[in-house]
Amino acid sequence: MGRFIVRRLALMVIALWVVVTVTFFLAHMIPGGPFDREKPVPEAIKKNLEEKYHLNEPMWKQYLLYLNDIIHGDLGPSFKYPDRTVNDIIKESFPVSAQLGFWAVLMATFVGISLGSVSALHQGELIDSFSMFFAILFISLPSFVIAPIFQYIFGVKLHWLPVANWGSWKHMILPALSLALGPTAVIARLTRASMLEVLSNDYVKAARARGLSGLRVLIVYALKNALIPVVTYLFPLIAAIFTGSFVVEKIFNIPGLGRYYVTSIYNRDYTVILGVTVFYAAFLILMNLLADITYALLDPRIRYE
Amino acid sequence: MSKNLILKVENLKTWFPVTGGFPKRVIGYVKAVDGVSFEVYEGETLGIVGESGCGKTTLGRTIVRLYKPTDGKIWFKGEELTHLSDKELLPYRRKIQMVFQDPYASLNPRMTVAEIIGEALDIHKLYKTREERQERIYQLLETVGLVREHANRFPHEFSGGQRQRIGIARALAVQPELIVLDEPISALDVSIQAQVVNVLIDLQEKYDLTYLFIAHDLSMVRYISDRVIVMYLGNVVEEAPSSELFKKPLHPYTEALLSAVPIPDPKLARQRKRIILQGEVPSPLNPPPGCPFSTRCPYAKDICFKEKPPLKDVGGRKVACHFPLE
Amino acid sequence: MALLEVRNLQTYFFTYAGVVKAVDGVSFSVDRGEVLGIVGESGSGKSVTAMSIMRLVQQPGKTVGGEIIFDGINLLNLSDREMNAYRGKRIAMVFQDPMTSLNPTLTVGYHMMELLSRDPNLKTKKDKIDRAIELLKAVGISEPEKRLSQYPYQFSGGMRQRVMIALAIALNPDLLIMDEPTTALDVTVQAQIMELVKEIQEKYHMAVIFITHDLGVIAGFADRVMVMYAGKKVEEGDVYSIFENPLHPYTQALLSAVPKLDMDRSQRLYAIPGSPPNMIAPPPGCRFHPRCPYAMRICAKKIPIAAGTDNREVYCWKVFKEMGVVEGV
Amino acid sequence: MKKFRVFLTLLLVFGLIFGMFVGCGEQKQEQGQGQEQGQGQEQTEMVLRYNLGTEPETLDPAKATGVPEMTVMLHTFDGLTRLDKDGKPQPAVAESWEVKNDGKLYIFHLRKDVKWSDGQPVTAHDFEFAWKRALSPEIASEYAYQLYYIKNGEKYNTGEITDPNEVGVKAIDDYTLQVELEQPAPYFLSLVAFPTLYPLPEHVLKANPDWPKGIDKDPNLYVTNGPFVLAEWSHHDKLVLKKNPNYFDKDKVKLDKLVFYMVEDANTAVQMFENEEVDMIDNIPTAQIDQWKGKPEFHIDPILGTYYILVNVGSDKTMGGEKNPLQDVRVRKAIAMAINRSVITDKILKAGQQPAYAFVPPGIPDAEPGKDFRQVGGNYFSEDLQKAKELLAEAGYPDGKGFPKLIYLYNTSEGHKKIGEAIQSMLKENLGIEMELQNQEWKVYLQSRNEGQFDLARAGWLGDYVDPMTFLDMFVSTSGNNDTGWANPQYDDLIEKAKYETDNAKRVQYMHEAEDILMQDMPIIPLYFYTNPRLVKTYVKNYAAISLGWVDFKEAYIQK
Amino acid sequence: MSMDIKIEELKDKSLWEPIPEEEKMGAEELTAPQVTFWGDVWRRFRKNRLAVLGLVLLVIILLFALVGPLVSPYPYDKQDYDAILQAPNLAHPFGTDYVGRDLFTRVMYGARISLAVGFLAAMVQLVIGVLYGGISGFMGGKVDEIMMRIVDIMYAIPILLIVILLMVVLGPGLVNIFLALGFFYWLGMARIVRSQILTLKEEEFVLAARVLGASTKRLLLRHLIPNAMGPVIVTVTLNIPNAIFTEAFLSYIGLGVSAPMASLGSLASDGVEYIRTAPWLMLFPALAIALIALAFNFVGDGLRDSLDPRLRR
Repeated sequence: MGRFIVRRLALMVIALWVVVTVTFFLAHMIPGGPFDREKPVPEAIKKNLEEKYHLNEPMWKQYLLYLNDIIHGDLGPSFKYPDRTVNDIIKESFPVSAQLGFWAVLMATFVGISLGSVSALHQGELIDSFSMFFAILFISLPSFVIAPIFQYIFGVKLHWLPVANWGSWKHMILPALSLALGPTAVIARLTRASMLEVLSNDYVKAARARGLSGLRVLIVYALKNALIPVVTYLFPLIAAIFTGSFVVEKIFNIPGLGRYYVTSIYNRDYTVILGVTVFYAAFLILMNLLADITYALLDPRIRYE
Repeated sequence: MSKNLILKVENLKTWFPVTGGFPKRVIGYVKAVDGVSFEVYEGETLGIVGESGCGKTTLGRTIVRLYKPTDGKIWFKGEELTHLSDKELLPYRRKIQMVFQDPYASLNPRMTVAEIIGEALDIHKLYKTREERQERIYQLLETVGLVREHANRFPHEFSGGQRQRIGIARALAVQPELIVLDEPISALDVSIQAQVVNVLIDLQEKYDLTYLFIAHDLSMVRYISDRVIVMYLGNVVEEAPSSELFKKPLHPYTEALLSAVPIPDPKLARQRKRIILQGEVPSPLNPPPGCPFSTRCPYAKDICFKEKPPLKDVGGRKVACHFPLE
Repeated sequence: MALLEVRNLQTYFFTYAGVVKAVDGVSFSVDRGEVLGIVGESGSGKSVTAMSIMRLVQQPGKTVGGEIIFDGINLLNLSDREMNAYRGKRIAMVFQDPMTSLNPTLTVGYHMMELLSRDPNLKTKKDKIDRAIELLKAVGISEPEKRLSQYPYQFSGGMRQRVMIALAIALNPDLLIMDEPTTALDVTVQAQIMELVKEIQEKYHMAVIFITHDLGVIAGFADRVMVMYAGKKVEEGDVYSIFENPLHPYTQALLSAVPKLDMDRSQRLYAIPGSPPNMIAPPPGCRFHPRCPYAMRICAKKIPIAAGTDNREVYCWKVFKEMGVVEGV
Repeated sequence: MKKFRVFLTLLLVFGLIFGMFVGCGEQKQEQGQGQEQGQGQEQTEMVLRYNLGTEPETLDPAKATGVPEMTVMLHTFDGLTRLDKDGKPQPAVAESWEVKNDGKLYIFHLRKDVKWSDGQPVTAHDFEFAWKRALSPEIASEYAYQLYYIKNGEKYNTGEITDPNEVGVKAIDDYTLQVELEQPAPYFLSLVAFPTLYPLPEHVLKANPDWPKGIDKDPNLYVTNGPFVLAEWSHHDKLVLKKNPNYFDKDKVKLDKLVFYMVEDANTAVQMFENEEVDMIDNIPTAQIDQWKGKPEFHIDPILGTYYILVNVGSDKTMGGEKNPLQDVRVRKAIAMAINRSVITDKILKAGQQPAYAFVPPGIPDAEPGKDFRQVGGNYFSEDLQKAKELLAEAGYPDGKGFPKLIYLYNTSEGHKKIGEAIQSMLKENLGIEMELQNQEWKVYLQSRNEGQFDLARAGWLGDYVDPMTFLDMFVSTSGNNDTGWANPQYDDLIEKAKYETDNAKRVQYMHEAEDILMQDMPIIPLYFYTNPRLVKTYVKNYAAISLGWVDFKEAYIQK
Repeated sequence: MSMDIKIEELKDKSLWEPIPEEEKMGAEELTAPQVTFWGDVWRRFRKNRLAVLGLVLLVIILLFALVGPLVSPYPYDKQDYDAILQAPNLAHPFGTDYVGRDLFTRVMYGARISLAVGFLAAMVQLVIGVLYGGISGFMGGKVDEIMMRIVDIMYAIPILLIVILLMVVLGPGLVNIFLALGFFYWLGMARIVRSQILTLKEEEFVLAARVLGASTKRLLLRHLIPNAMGPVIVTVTLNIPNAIFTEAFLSYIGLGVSAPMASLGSLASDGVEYIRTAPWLMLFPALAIALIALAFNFVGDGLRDSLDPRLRR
């Protein structure tokens, strides 16, 4: 296991390097630069700016400078927000996205597993079709459609919840709900499939043949084993959701990390593009690693090495 | 029985590397076949028995060169096969064929019976016209007791026994001389096993085929084979003509194996004294240093744990034991 | 009174392709301390019979008719909760594949403790552990203390089957159903397990239903044998007479399809022609008749009625005819 | 069992980690609730909530460039002058000034009661310091060119001279600032109202050269001299200003708090407005204007801006590679006349925009007091389909026959797309001209425009200051903004003359003549003049909407 | 039971005559009725309510998308300034948009574009993924190891971010969407195909072909790939709505197809701001997306169930 983790961490370093390199050159390939505006900045000023941010250096040198910074944990200053560093931006916005994501994942897990289990236990019956219909319906509407509808219904029409912004728990409900819908459906389907597989196993039959109560068989034998793939799906999901969603954060005006995905690209804010991507990639790899470790913890048959 | 040598296997080893660690490297070998030698003569049936994990299937697959041997030699009619490339092997693929264990897995579910059998003809270009090809397929089907109407059906429409006969027809299509039968009946119901066995015996007589019959079912092996090889943990522990082996096993493992075979006779079964082996088969990754069977042998002495006994001649038979049974 | 009496059991599977009458009107009984062997090939309905007794037939299967009287009570009338009190405690079952019969994510100890907590005599945790160790010892598992904290994957197939047997006998059931418990095992391991089962059966004087497709396995073990074909019972009798004097052509065929010790290749095995029937549309009359060398016209028209003497029951028109019940034929 | 416990432990650990996040959130939550309570108690606290629309990039006056930054700093700073709601400069920190030397020398007399929010007095040195800082190459201010009017400003900024003392700004004493210009600049008094020319607290910046870094964590670091001071800045969320007790003019300031939200999604903003979560928003989606028209909350405020089509006359070939018919002025005029502007303004945009038949928008005073530049200049052409067809035929393309397919470039946005689609359909229908729409992401679009990679391109221009020059000097041949490839020496000459003319009447006349030429040659086709539709709660009073795009809440108040 | 048989009935002598061999049901009678592999899948599929619903939906949607714009009286880009923002009515069943275009035609046209995006992105991933996974699984050993490490590393790349980047670099447009999506979306497919091939490689029918001397090409094309198609098809089916969604997201952030071309995603995101004044502008395109996603998901789930090897035999 230890060796396995070391190997994965080594792979992670390579992967991060690839991510940095690809993103770096892609970002610099986009036409336009961070200081292009409709009212063009005079050449001299542009020169000052480029000198300040080393943009006048040859590309390979910028790349090496950046690699050097990133090795020292410095993601650089933002071009767009000159008084903030990328480290600051991530430090401030990630906890917001993560907090929102936490509730979304919690919601998705709870509802998803319930729907999936009910569906699997009643395979082929009406309630199965019904649950799956709704589960799939959840992933069938883009969030940029669902979110404004939620705002309209629960905010403008019913006045139950604030339309947008960040602050109290009330502000969290709608965005968390919008975020949770997709994963709910995925978890529901995953649970159903894995539950069906587990239920067809002999050990479930054997447990019932030993006269264990239905609930006990369901929880200790069926659900617990069926959840192994679900738990391992949760980690990449956490990576995706905790780092924020552009659409939901934009629509609900949430000061999270997700907003920077698109805006930093539009702003040609190279350091933010890279910083956000690298952070996301590192988080994703870490979560994948955690997923594998959890897998091994939950399923004694899996031993790495 | 003619005494023409058709296949000779010498000190054959097939090891599978096990990788691990960081960085990844080979940390050991599963010694599935670990130094096996034997000879097969034209027209005979050589049975290979042993329990799961003894390496008999690997041995069969190595002989048809599905696996590349780690060491040792395989001669087919005087030609050494282990060093041949896939291309060079092609002519020998016609001569040595194989029938597989699982009738459900050994036929491509997406192909019709005609396509399955025809494939063999296609690969070796054994026909001139389409009609000839079609005729060959019908003929082969009838040879194994099926009818030509079956040609355009898919495998899953057939029962296990019928499928196994399709598998045999496929092997026969290239007119082989030697067929490796890898547990061809163990997945079949009792009532069906006899169908397949009868077909096999008929074909052998008709086409003068040589069989390598791999099985764990001793009674069937005894019935069908001329000679039998007993394998344990990648090694041959005993080799003898079928009748003699079953009458009087020389190796303690053979003895235990025979005594474990169920007898469909209540009286005999209740009278019989069984030798119940203790313990488990050791891992082929870490075989015992001495005799492979030493860990479970009821008669094991000191030397058995230290020294691996060679397969030696004992009155026209061969046994690998320091203290063969009298 | 018999411990278990199954009357006219009918368990059907309602599949998308049609109704599969997996068990179609089977009756038999088992006495206390008796070993009943049920023999049949795949698809004969023997496993479904066992699952029907346990009331564990799964969707789309359903027991649609008959009675299962266990110790005077019709199990089919019990609620799920009441049935649970029988399972494991009064009727235990061992499954075919030991590799999949234990929950891979639970230790062997957990399996045992969970079951033993239903035993009112075991009050403390220590009692239970002691009993679990005792049971593992009884089934021939060495170092039981250490084994308790291990996971199923750390056990070989034979060892797992021993664990399954330990679980089955843990609550001293009256009836033990073994569904092909040795099929997935090697011969030497099979011998070990059969030895163990015999020992345990004698020691606890349990009734055992032993299901197998291999007549050889039960020859030395069963008291009585029931042969099934295509969802129906074709023959039943005590073990000696079945093996010495099989009456039903199918039983005869089964026995002669296996090479005898003194046979060589000059004598051909008897091969039953054809394949087992399609269970959605089984042949009318006697289900074996398309493959039967003695088939008569009546065999294709009427389902055979029971023929035979005291301890013998055969469902075959040929036997019926030979008994001379109907005059003039 | 053991593993199950491990699983539970794992869950617990995760729970704890998340608990930490939640903990962080709860702190914020309390603050949020505090505010909500504040809103409830109108008597004690007067709060106004306005949607800024986006996160300010920086609150460093030297570096800020956009309207959102402008809006915030307008409330935290006072410059020498402050623009009134008509965009005219009024005394602020400077109580009076003298203009000498043909408009090349300004002497500002500063008020003596102006204090920084930390209590220190605001002096002329603070201005001198701030301006030189903005010009220094190390700061790399994008708007440094606002200071190029000052003597040696440009040279210092570009590194031609290195001694800041040569720059023509000097504090004569604590309360007198002398500014020397390169050339006369008639709108210099407006310019000093802009952020780049705000004073900065020298004593604070000397101690903290990285200023304003860190003001988001400690708002007190943001030492300013305006009506409000920074109270909270939560990025991409909200920015709160509170009344500055040290402000010299504090009696006029009624609001206790000013909350700026950064809701980018226009639709969300409207829904928030309806749900009483914000008091004032700009940028109402055109889709929702109908719904608000006629309601008291709906305001159409003026804004100095023109929406027009850039015509690529510089290239001989179209984007399709054929001979460029747009080089023919008749074709340009035909296109200009064939577009039905009222369809665009009334049916698509609906926010009271005026069809444009000239380039400089209304709202800029002409030489004669009380007259508008646009009014005096009048329209240059009218929509005339018949004439358009004739012109096109004259140019050799009767009914659009033989006319190559044009590429119409726009930056990706709903509004531009709609207009593009409408023009596409109108040109096809009216003139038989085929046009392909091509959208590009903003900065790609800027680059394409700059490189002449278009046939027609949408463009818009918002004035930087209230003078026709902010529009007209774009199209001199040397301008970086002139992407049309059009060059007219006469035009260049007129603009040059207007820039140095000190007599306002003459100056305006030059500019009228320049616009005549621009519209004669038509390298650009004006479409409409912008407006600024806003939703404002009726209880919001006395705010000043400035036609340069921002709102001044200095004297605003709430009356329910 | 047979107990009600009367002895009298049995007295008919003809009943007791042996059945001649030729009259017996053929001993080699096939036990299963003749069905092809896909026929069998179809039978199973048909039993799944949602799957059939999905299939019917899909056929209807395809019909509308392909034929609809051709027979509609309004071209998809025809503007009518006298019919701006009309609510659904007889002339315009889905209403009209902000420049008076018929929304019904536009939705049908948009569905065509969206489906094209879905199908083509799926095709790209099908080709790359199947090839990559197939080669990796078939070659095994070092090649497999390296190829899979590459996939592992690519998995760590935040795909959506890179797709956005790529779209900005390439510029908007249908073809670029295919490229950007196809470039990354094959990873999952490659893994699936590889694991399929790895299992299949050890299947006896493949071994049998190898023993016969089948060439690599024959092994791959006749044995391995056809048998790996089940999960591949399921994955493709489920990925089509994913691609459609990604395109919708790209449209939302302004990187989708160019005007006046419209995808369902761009129609819906254009409609979002009309949620209050002309809700049909968002509703109908969104509904169409939902229906397509539902249909594909149902069909995919149904296929997965009916292709499941555990349910076969």
